[in-house]
Amino acid sequence: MSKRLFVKGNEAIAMAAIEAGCRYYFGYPITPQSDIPEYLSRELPKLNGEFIQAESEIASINMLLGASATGVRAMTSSSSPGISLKQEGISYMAGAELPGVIVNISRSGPGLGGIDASQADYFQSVKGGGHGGYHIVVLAPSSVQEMYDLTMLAFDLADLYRMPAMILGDSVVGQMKEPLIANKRPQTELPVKDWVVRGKGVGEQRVVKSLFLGDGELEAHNNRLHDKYMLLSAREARWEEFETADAELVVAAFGSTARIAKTAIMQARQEGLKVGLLRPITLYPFPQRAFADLTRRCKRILDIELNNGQMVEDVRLSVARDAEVHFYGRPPGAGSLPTPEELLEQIKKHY
Amino acid sequence: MSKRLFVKGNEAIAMAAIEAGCRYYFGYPITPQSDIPEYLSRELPKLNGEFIQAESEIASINMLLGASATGVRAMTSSSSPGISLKQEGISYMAGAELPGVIVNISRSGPGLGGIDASQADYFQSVKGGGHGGYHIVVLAPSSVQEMYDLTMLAFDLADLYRMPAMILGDSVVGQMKEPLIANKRPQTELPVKDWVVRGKGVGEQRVVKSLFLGDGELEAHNNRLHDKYMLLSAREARWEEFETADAELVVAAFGSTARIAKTAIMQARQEGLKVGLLRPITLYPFPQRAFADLTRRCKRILDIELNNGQMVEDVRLSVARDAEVHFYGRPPGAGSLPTPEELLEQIKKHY
Amino acid sequence: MQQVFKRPVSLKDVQTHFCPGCHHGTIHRLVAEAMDEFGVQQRTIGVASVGCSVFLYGYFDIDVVEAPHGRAPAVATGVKRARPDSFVFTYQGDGDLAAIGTAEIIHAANRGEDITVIFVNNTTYGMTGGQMAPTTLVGQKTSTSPYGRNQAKDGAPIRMAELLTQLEGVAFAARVAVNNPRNLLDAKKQIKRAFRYQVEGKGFSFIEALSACPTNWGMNPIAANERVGGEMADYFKLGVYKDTAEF
Amino acid sequence: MQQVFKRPVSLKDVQTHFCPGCHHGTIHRLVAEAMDEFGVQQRTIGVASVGCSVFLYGYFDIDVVEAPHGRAPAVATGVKRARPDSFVFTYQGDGDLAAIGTAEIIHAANRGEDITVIFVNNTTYGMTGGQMAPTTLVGQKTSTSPYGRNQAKDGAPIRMAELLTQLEGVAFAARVAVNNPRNLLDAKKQIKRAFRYQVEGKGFSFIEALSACPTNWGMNPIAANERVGGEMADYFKLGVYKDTAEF
Amino acid sequence: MGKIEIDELRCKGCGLCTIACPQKLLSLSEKINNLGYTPAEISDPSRCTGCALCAEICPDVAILAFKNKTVAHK
Amino acid sequence: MGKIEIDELRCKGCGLCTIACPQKLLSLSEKINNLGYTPAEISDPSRCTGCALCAEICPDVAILAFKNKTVAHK
Amino acid sequence: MRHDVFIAGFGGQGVLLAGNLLSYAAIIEGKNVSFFPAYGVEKRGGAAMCTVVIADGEVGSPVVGNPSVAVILNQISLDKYGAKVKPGGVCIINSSLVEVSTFRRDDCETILIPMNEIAMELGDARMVNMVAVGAYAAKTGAVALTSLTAALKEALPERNHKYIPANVKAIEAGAGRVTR
Amino acid sequence: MRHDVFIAGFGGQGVLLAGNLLSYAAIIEGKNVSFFPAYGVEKRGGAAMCTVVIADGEVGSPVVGNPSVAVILNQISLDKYGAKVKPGGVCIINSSLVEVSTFRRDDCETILIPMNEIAMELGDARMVNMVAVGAYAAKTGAVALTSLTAALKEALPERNHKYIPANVKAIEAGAGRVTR
Ligand SMILES: Cc1ncc(C[n+]2csc(CCOP(=O)(O)OP(=O)(O)O)c2C)c(N)n1
Ligand SMILES: Cc1ncc(C[n+]2csc(CCOP(=O)(O)OP(=O)(O)O)c2C)c(N)n1
Ligand code: SF4
Ligand code: SF4
Ligand code: SF4
Ligand code: SF4
Repeated sequence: MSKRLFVKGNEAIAMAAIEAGCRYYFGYPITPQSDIPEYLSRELPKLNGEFIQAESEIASINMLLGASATGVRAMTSSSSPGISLKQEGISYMAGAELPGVIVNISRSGPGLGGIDASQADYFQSVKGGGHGGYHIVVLAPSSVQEMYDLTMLAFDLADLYRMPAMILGDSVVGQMKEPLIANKRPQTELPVKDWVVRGKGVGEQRVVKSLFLGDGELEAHNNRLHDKYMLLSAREARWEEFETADAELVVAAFGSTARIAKTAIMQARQEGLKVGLLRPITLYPFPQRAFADLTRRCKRILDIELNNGQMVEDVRLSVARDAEVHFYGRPPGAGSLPTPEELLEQIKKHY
Repeated sequence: MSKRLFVKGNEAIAMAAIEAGCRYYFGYPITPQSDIPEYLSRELPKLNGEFIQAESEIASINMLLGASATGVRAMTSSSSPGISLKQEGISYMAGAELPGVIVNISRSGPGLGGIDASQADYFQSVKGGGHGGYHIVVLAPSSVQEMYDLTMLAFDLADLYRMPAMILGDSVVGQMKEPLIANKRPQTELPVKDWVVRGKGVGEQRVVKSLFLGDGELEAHNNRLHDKYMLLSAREARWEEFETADAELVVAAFGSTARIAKTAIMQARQEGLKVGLLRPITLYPFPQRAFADLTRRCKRILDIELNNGQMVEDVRLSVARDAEVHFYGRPPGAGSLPTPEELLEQIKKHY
Repeated sequence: MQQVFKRPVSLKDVQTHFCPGCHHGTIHRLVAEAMDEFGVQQRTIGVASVGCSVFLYGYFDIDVVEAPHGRAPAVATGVKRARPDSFVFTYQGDGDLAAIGTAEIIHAANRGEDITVIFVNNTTYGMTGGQMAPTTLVGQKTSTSPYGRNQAKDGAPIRMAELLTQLEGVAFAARVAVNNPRNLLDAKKQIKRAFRYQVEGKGFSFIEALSACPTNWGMNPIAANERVGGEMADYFKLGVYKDTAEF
Repeated sequence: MQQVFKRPVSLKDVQTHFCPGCHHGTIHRLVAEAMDEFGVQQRTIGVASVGCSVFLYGYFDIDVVEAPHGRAPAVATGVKRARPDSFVFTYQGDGDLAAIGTAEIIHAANRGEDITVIFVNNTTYGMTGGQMAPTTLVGQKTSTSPYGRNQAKDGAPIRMAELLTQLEGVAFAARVAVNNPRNLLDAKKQIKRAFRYQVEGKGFSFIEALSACPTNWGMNPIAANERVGGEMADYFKLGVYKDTAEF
Repeated sequence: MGKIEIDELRCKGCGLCTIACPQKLLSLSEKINNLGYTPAEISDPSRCTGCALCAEICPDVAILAFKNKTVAHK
Repeated sequence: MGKIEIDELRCKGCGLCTIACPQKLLSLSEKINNLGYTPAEISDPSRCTGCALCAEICPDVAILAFKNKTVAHK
Repeated sequence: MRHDVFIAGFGGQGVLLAGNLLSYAAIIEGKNVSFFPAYGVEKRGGAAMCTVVIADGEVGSPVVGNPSVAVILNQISLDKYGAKVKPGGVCIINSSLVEVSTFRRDDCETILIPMNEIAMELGDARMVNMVAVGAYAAKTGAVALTSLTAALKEALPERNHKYIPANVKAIEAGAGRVTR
Repeated sequence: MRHDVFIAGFGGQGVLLAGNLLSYAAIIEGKNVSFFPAYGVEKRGGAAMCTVVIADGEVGSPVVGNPSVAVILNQISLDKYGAKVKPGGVCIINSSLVEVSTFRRDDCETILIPMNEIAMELGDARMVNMVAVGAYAAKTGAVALTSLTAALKEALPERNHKYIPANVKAIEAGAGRVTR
């Protein structure tokens, strides 16, 4: 076993970005993710990379767009209000089929809200907070190790599918420290980036754009994007199942909530309740099949989120017709993180 | 019958805003909605109102926030990319419970895309494109008359529920001209705005904000917002039913698409097919009950949108468990508006 | 004995959350004094920005609207246009005004909105933990410029008072400091003058106040206070940059 | 006979979508000539903005990235930092650069990004149908200033060349026009000088080109052309505002 | 001494060349091209000096200019 | 001639008053207040002129100042 | 009854005014109408086009795939819209500017009217649109000619009301060229 | 086994270092651990707090509602967290600074240790956190004292390694105050 480091979730993301070959970072400070730019402002210069603290989140996402158009691996990070500001840029990147990793260590809202852990940006992330009906890859780590591993995966998926990829975390997974094995970047076969701008030289002109004005052109483009999303969905959905084999009630939860729920499930098992966990790791593509398959047998789902009900819609859209989907949500804010004890109670209530 | 004017959809919105008592407009030019600011730049000065062409969409939404905090009726308008830029501000307004009308005459995307009619901003509008899990009222007019009437309704709902309200249209309903009866502003009983900033005088300090840092404060605030959304949902869902009484297949469509579908349905009826239309007028709150009720009898829904499938999720979440929901979408772009003939074909396919 | 110094009426009698030696407190008080002086408290609408001064409403006994980060000038524009009879000011940090809010301050100033802007320049992002600001001095180490601000990559610190002075809409602009009694008394004077512009409807007035952030500079309050009068004031020269009205 | 005027190699041999008498065409050509002169076409990455010049890629035979409205300087920053060996320029209208993109141009300029910015000032939003721009002259009627720009409400037209000159990161700034042969030949010279700054790695260079928009000014091309040299150049003075390098 | 070639399909009839020509040789014709524009024409080609100012000012690069034995003007 | 009152609960012990006082009468005490700060104290109250500069510079309005029969300093 | 029509030509030929006039006439008759212009990028390059739908009851779709009638004022428009007319429909074509020899629609009625010449004869080439509308109304009966002439007051700005009589003549001239 | 603990005090009392040290010790023992600090606004006003969960298998929730143990270094922390300890749990309290007379938890074991005095005696008041960790480890057996001392090298920055022997003493002194 390689050495286990002891690392903060946010720093794990920064470390993984470097391991994944990312040398360009553009960001604007915001709690609770500032550890990421702080780490990279120290490390990137040593690696001949570029760290820019931009004038805003909007500038950051557009610097990312520019850097990504040249073919390099690049990243930005922010938290909820800042991510809202990036929505136009994300839509442009999706439209121009640009890879690029966006980290949202989300906080509680709406508006200025607070800085506590929240999952209320689920819809924004997976349904497209920006205009025009696109999708981006959305990964939801629930441990420091996953903060690291999924960041590397985000870079790979972004390059493989030529689309932005988001890490959606919160202050629980961002601020906590856990043992980390700093895995090497996976050996992924990546497509050649034959679309990047580089100065045409004696070759063909290349244009990175999302404007399509010819008759039928934009529709065809959108249909191609849609096909890509379907492919992504078929190939890349990831999830974790825990004690589902004999479960009579399965908890659906992602990220930090899934961690809290896990303890509650262990407690329930100790009390003899057959409870399991289905944790989506990719929020987009959503693991629909996993829910469909599971609910062919287990008909009771308890969806738990740090919001007033968002992922639960995707769960409902995925389960077997005769499955019951219950919801328990804690909208976020100071002092509002649910405890395992509290979730155990909910489990018992719906068991 | 009062005089029928002949008016462009966008202008109907501007006229209705004035009739509704709106005297403050803040916007930034963008096709295909510029008729709105152009109209208001002519008319508001005559009424002692203020028209500001702001430096950006972000400035516009924040001017709206400021004006609205003082209690006046105020509006902004834009189109898809500009609406993406407003997401942070919308989230702040929702968080601070500020009324205010936002018009999105949406265009095709993602990114720069094109300027043709699109319904791909459905998710952004109804699920909250901004951060933090809020909702806003979303109204989808499908005629010039509705552009007018629903704009007045938007101002009323915004004031009644202290939340932003959006008119979601596109270039079909925005650019077309139709007869319009310039109805008077409805006599709605509106709550006193006892929360507005006005200079405290000798009274209590008032603060308009979305920051809540005390233990449990933000959660309580979110729960209150949620209750409000539930109330809104119970009271304000609006829809149109057309020929649904005996229908064996019901088309679900909103806005411009519903108009196109209506002709297709009339054609289908002529051919003896029992087809109806259920047109959500409020996209948020979504007319869930209407779909639930209808599908107790009619088990076949064909959802049609100018995108690759968005409202269809809300339809699926609303219908009876044993209803079949089919989808036909044309992602938007130049030359990609579906024709009634084309939709008739789809109706026959799924009938 | 007569009381020669008292808490201004417009300033609530509460403990602030500011760190020891933070000049935000002093600047708050001077603003409250100016409010008292002109008797505008009752018709004031303050616009709070996002930064260490976000709790404006907790300290000033006035109506307050909270703006998203950087957008206070736009919010203030909406407020003032809708309520021209009110006294409207924004209070913004250097991240807020000189970075994310650049477009909003420039255009509110250019339109000559009849508002007063209090700009607190402490060469760093206080609230978020001391990252580099557009005003961070060359060579200054911050949590995102660990090797010191590098002019070749990060640019030179931006001088907002001078920049805004270029815009015709700006009626009054001054840079002040509160690090010693002399500067402080001058700051008091300029803040009052800035208020007077709005009170008499003479247009957009702007105060840039140099401010210490001992916490994020990693200095004790006295050393931080000295830095304000030292390298900060050397680069950000104090003075009145524009003063268009005769009173 | 020798050909004394020909189409620059970097400019594609196609019909443009510009209206008759629109100076965008002329400015495009001058930029292409500068590209030819320095032999940078093959390593150029152009950044197109949103406005009448959005089809940059249709006219220049170079690699192009399209930026969201106003964000070209940020996109160019990303491009140039990732590919420091490329020649990067943005081409932006006055709505794009002086309104929505204010923060991006100011900060790219302040950082001294090693790029060239071509700023086309035609006192209006061309592509969207002639709305008021930050550069619209006082009294000028546009589709959103139907009674003429009102300085008291809308502010004075903003002079970007002068404003940017204030920033240390700006190495070169000039305002030019192409409305008559003399101005045009000077414009050609200044554009080349701006390019030279980047070619020799001497920092951020900025060209503001006054431009006619006959369509949205409601003028015929000749009258529009005259307006450029008349009231426009009266307010927006031509000249070199900053020139820091010796070549 | 000089000569110009006007591309009638590219010309949009803006008339800017007509005011640029120091010899006042250019004017807009009456005939309409395929895009509905009236292209410029030269009245007395023999008087053209090849100064190329018309070409320089043309926003549509619709004019090419030639001159006898002189160095190209740049 | 003068007098100051230091609010020990408000004082954060920043020490700015200690450098503002022309008479150098102020210093930080050893004792810790309820927030963990060491508040300022005046050593020789009789020498206080009531110039109020300590009060002016205090970021926390923790000092009130009084003076004999003079007009309030503003 | 439901009538739908494409009107297409150059910018400057008054296509949008023609559509507006037709719409006002329908309103005068108490009918419903929807007028949908092509805009923005579509109209770049100087093309102008609009769709008008007139109905006694609901107009339904403002968007029409295959109109029953197309009024074609220039060549490009014929090339673009000629093929879209519904089988059994009608093409009213400005033969002054349009070469119809290559247009093959045996399933449509083709009405050729030298609109420019007619307008010129009446004294103003800009009245091509009026000739066209007159022909359309007379051919289809979508609106009465009297409604059209009454509608001129609404469709034209005040300052152009002096041209109403001339326009009425042009409408009538157009109408005179078709038999229903 | 699963151990969870709250450690709370003033900023400056080394609460986060204590949590880190415990975590490193757990890692040295091959266990899993999760360390979750309060941050941002929560830590305003100089409060510091962290949660540490140590487990042989999966740690599960890093968030704990009712910890089995709370290590309380100052008064405010007792007021805030004392009531949260699980029935049957343990409160290890710094009696140098905390007044326990009003603290009523008959269902918990309360261990009072005058940590400031002990640390002072050992020569440095800043070692309060070490005394506390020592007591916690000895009381719960969550980690071995030897692991703690081994972990000091990881938890302390290089420049402070010279204080390791003193810290070890403090840990041992804390441990000496409890019986398991
Ligand atoms: C859109 C957005 N981006 C970032 C933040 C995070 N943030 C909060 S305050 C702040 C800046 C604080 O610095 P400054 O404006 O200089 O004020 P100070 O705290 O120094 O007084 C930032 C970046 C935010 N709240 N919203
Ligand atoms: C976010 C956003 N807002 C608005 C628009 C609409 N828009 C397109 S071009 C343009 C401005 C055009 O004016 P200018 O930059 O001056 O360039 P010109 O067309 O005059 O050359 C605007 C506002 C947009 N595309 N995106
Ligand atoms: S962090 Fe800096 S600016 Fe903020 S309160 Fe503390 S000293 Fe003041
Ligand atoms: S609208 Fe104006 S700027 Fe745009 S192409 Fe036409 S003349 Fe040029
Ligand atoms: S300048 Fe060019 S486009 Fe204009 S009239 Fe002359 S040749 Fe034609
Ligand atoms: S200036 Fe105020 S806060 Fe600072 S030490 Fe003196 S009395 Fe205390």
